Amino acid sequence: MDILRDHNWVLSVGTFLPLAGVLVMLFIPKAEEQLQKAVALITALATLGVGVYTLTLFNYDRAGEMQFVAQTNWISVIKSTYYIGIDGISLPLYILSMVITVLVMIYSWDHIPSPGNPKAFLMLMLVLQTGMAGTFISQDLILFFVFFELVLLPMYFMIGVWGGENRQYASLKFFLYTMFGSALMLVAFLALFFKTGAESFAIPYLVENGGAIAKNTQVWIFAGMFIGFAVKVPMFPFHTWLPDAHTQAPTQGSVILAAVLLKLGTYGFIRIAIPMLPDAAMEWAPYIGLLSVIGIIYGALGCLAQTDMKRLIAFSSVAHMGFVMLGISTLTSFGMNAAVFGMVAHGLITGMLFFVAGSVKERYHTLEIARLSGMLKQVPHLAWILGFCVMASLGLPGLAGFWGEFPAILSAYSPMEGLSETTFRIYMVIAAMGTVLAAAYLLWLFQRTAFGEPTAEFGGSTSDAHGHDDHSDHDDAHHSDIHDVTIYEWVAWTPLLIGIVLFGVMPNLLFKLIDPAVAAIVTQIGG
Amino acid sequence: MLVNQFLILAAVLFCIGVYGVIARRNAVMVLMSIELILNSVNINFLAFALRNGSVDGHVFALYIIAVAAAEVGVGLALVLLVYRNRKSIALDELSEMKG
Amino acid sequence: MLSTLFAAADWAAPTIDYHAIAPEIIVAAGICVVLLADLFIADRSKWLLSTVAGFTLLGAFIPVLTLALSDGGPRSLFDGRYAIDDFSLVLKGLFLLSAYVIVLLSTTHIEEGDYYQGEYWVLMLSSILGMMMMTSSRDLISIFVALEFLSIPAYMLAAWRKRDAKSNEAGVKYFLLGVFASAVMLYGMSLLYGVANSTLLSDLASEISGDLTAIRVLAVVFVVVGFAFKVSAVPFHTWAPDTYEGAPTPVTAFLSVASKAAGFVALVTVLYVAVPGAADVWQPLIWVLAALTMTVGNVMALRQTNIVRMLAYSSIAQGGFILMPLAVAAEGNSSAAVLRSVVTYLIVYAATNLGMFGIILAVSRKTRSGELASFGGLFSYAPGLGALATIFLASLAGIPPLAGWIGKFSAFQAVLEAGTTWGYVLAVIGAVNSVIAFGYYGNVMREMWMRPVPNGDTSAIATPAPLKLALGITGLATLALGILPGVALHFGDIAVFSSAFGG
Amino acid sequence: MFAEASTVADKALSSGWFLEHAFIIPIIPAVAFALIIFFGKKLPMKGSELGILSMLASLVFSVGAALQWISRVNGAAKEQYVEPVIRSWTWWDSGGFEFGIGQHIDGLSLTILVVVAFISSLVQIYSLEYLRGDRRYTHFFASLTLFSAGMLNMVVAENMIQLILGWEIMGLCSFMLIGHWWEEGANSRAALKAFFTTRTGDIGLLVGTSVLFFSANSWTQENLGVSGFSIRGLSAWALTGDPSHAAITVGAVALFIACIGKSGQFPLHTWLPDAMAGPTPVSSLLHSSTMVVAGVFLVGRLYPVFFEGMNILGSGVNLITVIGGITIVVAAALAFVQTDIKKVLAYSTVSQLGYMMMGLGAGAWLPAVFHIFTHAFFKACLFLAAGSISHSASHHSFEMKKDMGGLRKFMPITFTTWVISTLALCGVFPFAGFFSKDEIIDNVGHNGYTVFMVVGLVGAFMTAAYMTRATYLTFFGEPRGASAGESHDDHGDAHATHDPHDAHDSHDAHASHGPHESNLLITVPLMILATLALSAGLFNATPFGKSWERMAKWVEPSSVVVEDMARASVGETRGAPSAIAAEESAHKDSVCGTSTPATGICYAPQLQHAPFKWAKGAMSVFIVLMGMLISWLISVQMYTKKSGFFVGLTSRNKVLALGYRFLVNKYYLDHLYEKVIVHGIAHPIAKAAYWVNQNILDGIVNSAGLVTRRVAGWVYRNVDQRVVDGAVNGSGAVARGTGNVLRPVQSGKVSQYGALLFAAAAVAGLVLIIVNT
Repeated sequence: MDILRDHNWVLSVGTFLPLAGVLVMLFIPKAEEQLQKAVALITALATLGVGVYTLTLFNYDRAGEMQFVAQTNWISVIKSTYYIGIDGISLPLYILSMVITVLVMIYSWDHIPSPGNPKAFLMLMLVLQTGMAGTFISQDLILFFVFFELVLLPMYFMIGVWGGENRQYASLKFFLYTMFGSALMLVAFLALFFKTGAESFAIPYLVENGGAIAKNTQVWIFAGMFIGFAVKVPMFPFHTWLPDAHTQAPTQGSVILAAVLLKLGTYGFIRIAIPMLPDAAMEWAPYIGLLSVIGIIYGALGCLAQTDMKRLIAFSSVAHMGFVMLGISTLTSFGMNAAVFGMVAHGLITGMLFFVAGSVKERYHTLEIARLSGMLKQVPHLAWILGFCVMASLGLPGLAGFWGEFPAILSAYSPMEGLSETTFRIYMVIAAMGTVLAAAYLLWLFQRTAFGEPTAEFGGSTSDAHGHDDHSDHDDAHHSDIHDVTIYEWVAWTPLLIGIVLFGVMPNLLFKLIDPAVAAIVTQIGG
Repeated sequence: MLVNQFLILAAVLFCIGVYGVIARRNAVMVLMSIELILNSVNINFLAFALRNGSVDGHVFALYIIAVAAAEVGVGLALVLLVYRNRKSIALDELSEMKG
Repeated sequence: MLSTLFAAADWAAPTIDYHAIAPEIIVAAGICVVLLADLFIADRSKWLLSTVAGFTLLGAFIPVLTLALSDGGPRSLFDGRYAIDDFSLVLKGLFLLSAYVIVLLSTTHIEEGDYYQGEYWVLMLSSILGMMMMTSSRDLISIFVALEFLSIPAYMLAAWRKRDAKSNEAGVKYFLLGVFASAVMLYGMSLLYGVANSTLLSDLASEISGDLTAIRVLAVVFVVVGFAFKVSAVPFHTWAPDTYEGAPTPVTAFLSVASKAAGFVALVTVLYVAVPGAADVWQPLIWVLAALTMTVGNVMALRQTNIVRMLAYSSIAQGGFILMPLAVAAEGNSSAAVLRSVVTYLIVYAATNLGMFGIILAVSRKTRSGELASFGGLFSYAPGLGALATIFLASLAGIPPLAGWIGKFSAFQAVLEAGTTWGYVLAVIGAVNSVIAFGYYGNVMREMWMRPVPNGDTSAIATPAPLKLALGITGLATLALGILPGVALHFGDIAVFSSAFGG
Repeated sequence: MFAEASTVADKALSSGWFLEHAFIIPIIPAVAFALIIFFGKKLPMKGSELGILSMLASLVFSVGAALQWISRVNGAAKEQYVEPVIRSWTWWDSGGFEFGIGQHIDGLSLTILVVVAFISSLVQIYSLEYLRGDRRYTHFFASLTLFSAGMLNMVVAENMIQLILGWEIMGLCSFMLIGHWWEEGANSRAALKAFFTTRTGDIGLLVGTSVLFFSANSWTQENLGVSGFSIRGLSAWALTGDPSHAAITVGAVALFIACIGKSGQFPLHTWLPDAMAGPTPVSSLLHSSTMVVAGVFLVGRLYPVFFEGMNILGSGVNLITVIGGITIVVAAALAFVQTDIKKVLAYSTVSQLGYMMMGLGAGAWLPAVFHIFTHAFFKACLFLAAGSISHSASHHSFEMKKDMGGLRKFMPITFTTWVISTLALCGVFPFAGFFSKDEIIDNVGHNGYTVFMVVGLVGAFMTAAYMTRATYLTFFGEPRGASAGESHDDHGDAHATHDPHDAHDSHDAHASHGPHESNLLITVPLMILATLALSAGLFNATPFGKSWERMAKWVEPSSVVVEDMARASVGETRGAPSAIAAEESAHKDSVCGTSTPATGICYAPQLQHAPFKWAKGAMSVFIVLMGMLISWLISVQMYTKKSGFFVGLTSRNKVLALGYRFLVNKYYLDHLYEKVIVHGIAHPIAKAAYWVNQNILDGIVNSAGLVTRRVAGWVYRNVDQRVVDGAVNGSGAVARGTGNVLRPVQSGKVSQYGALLFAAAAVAGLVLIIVNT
């Protein structure tokens, strides 16, 4: 264990460094906007640096075990400790959160949404970062809960203050929804705590002893956790906050929301709910699977019904997280690997899609699919990036999306023994159909927005049907807003694009990491 | 023994007092009804003290009397205050704040 | 002749542990000083009085500390009728500190108002004294006296603004209902005395148990009702919103924090020390009260437009959360956890709520309005206040990592520790309510962050030094207790009765 | 003992660098693609050179590998099973399953590799001229290269995952290529349709792969040490592991659905004609050797699986043959009524793919593969010829009736190559088509699928007919429309599609002087392909005796039991009692596919070849010629009415009265043909078929999308927004509502407060008293 405890400061530093940045920014006057941005960016970069250092220190041969474990007293009265550690499941998500924050900071450099005030905006983002990172490293339920909740307020304000027209409704909805879930989740945590003899809130301990609880008690406790996490994921009946939140949130908010926040829920399932309550998991798995496939189809239908680009992408998240949850619901290590991979992939791809949507909005001042057309002519690079992400998102082999989607479907063919095979095979077929629908709405989106001639309102002059190669240039003359990808955007996006390709071509980069950790968890459920 | 009669008397007084508090609209009358209740309490204490032959009841009664006096003082002061401002002590009119 | 009489009663002067009651003595002295000084000090230097009051409270805090550190163990005076145990010390400390904050909040407000200042401080201090006595009372008589001692000055404080009709109304309502409630409570006490033939709580404990005759039940119910009124538990809460709205804001802060806390102290004392045997009576009663209080308080708060009134309902709802664990206090071994959670909750609630009232005072200095809309765009022109207000509201809503969450958490923990079905149900009700609550807390945040400034007046807010200090203290406490919840929980943990079941 | 016997008999197999490194073949174009994307625009030839070079390189590699394979085969003993050259590396592993990537090189894959690399190179060279000046010249070559990379990767694939990878990449590129001129809504819609239809089929691919994987994995791991994705493993498992019939059937059917989608088989063929919206070189590549062949290739690749799963040879009929047969006829009928030359070719492709499928379904594995081989050449040639016409003669119109005709004198090379390829396609001896197509028909009949043999012959007849018609319309008669140098405006639509993308210089050239022969970049590929269309048949010229059957020797895997391991399990035999079966199947010459050997492994099912009979050949050729002749006469009469000429002739010269009457009679005859046969029978049927096609099948495909969207809209509005979301917002309203209900309680009246207070106390007291005492 000592090996795993070496350098156990890195996690704490990586988690709380952003708060230091917040403190610094507190004392910088509001007017110094550039300085604010600089400090924020530097903080984020430093945090990422620590993250990379963690990567270098991480012992990949023992990815199945908790590493950099640190444990000190925190709330001794209620037997809760400051207990952190990281393993193959947490690591990718932990790093992902850091990367996303950095990219979002870069993007914010010239994209501070109205009503401005970068100071508050960036500070919130840093707090958010701490919350996200902390959630992934907590090894203590109470600590987990605190970090889990910590992300709420900043996101609430991000949506509510810097969001779109309907922001206040959306933000409140987002908040109440999540809070509802986490309140019941907390009750469930406590019940678990007492049912295991009120010894400790440490996750490993509870994983050890949770299985001993009587089955029907487990089912009830699981119900509480289920609601808490399912709201966050979001799973089918609890998803309605998502489209509103995403649509109204500023680009940066949507990106973080899609890339990391949604993962908190699925992560909770894998790390907490399922290993701690194996019997209940067995009971619930078919229903989780059912909700997942419903979500897959339902989300796809939702997408097809959308007229707003951003809202469409938001709904697609419902569908994609459906695949993730389907993988989890099989309770096999194969399925869970797929799920974790899916989380990362979805984080990269959908995050990227939201970036693009934001830039489109900034250029065209609308996301009405009907009004957009011929982007390939006016902003070729942007449109091609959109096309690329669309392809990735619909699960094209060779890009990251596929490795989350296909194995998940595959895994549904043979769920963990004890689960009804026929049920899950039906799920598999439905999910496979889901991939087609995904192709449908994504390509439909791409075809309508990127292909064709630019509409007249954005200077797509139909007069010169014979067209010239300098077409787009002479458009820019009329529409100064409509310009192609800027340098900031390139810098912010390239890493994501690279990641999508990299993990698509070499999925083992992740699977090697995830597999042992998942295996460790699956042994808990006797899989 | 006599205790029960005292208790019954106290109970009756208590009920009268409660009725007064609820039914009366005049602040002073309400105040007096409350005094009634307090006195019923005193009777209770004394009766029990008598039965149990312990001194605590007497002491308590004395305290209640003293405190009641203070309360009445404060109460009348407040009623006076209201009267000054509104030229009326009808409690129903004191419903500016509600909901 | 007297001496013979004394001899006959072989009366011995009780030995008084002056160290033990030093805090009370200091405060009493302070009262006299302020009272006298008020007569001789010229109007322009009346501010001295608040300073004196403040220092009195701080001074009284010193012996509390020394008592806490002295390893004499629990002390008791007047053969057990007045106990100085950890419970009382912790709460005395709490009362003194929150009173000090309230003094800070009041100072400017009172100075600027055109009413007598001396009385204000006298009344405030005496009410505090009553509360301190309450923490130590272990006898029906002393409890009663303490209760009246803290209540009567409060009635007058509520009606402080003499020429303001609202203030009068607040005072009268508070007074009449308060007295009525305490009368009912007294009736219950008389019955208790009748049954147990003693006013000493520990004696009651032995008597009130086993078979519960109607009279015992009635007695317990009436006593609980008396305190339920104090803690403004639904349906005995009706006075609270009106009084809070009408009373001067600092007084409201005082009522909603200190006097409510005193009510809980009394309630807990009686339940734990006097009638633990009657748990079958008061547990269901409190279960219902808690559920009602949380729910009604929240839903009523949702539709308020006056921020003070909204906070009144919010504090009612918070009271429901404090009550929640008491509904299972006697189940299994949960009593310790329940007591801990109550005290913890009182501590964090005091810090947070006082802070929020400080914000209201500061803002209303500019806007001269208690309407919710007056907070519009606060963050845009007073980011400091806005951020602080957000912290306080979030803490009230129980969002980590701010103090409020540990209060809610320990409440849930205690209620679940009992492991009874009713406990779980209550916990779920509480969980749902904690969500509803954010409805109106979030509403205020929305005003501050997302709504325009009313009539575009973005002139800065001048916050006087005492208010700044108060805000600083409470804000710091809110953050610290949230990030290191161990502190609050620790005090909650050590605050146990010297003589009680589970204690 | 048998094991020793076999090992003694077997010779060590030679190998070679190219064979061992065949996996590089797809990598080359993939890399080229990346280079083109990033640096293409800066290069002198806008990146096209990279594409062409990469294709030529992979062609060299493929040929090298092919030669080494041939020597490997020649080196092997008779009847020896020539192990494919398999290399595999772990790509990723998860949950105890390993996913490899590598190469599976044998006769089949090499055949396709060579063809693909070859055709792709030619097409790219051709495109140099054809797309000169196009705005997205570089993009075009990038997509084209990646497309080939995808196909090549699919062909070398060692396992299903890798195969799916290539499969999907092709789908993507087809989307990009068909939609190359996306300014036109029609093109982008066609692209969407193509991708979406094939993608629908891919459900089958995913499901089928999963099913097969989980049913086979344990067996393959245990017996061969490879995963259940491995093609070799699956083949062996299908023939040897006596799999559960349900599993393998489901798997095979699911996979076949994917093939239907990809290979444009009935009823998912409707995307193919629309795909003509793409530039001609794309159509040529897609329809000759790559995209649409993928489905056929998959069936051929996993033949044992389909063999067992579909019970090929086991029963008179199976899904594959049926689908294939229907496709042949339907597509041919449709081709008959097209006026767009590319659409004719498209439907003919569908029909030819039908032949391949039918062949595979009827156990004619080798002929089918051979047909892929030959078909690639002449179909590519035909498309390129069509392109050449539109490029140099008809101003980018493909309307035969409107814009072509009489072109043979303007563009002799195009004409010649077209005719050669047409003859090849029709299957006229000795052109390539004859050897392959006739083999299919022959073997189908020989294997007892008589009905389908007839279908095949009918198909042959129709093929001949519609190709002749197309040829006539294009090259004979008088020039019409654009070919006649008319102004462009009468077919502005064809313009709008194309004009913005061609450099104006080359375009104006047409305007100045009318139809002319295309330049070398176009004609040279045509000639090369024509040559092959003429000669490719000789690779497996069954008629000329065993020595000519090179394909059979090099490509077809021998179906012997390979004794490389001892298996305990004894499988049952179809029909015969199992004991005996086990007994005889233990012999080295035991029959794979018809029984499960007791020991050893089968990799390929036993298939017989029909002995070639000249009579049969002659008959089919005769049928074809009949078709041509009839169609020709009809065409003459239908499309160029010359009767006026005759009248004038007779009026000048009585000598020809006889001839005149003859002509007149003939005319009557033709009249009979035209009116009765064509308008009376052929046309209505074809028209009906076409109507069904456009309005029912295509309608279904198209309306599927529409319906889904409608449903989606409804669900979204009513379920999501009203029910689910409504519930949420409703709860909020309830909370507020409760507040209003409670409002009267807070009346502000002290007396009411007091009443409430005491009432509550009293009630509580009473209830608790009742409860507790």
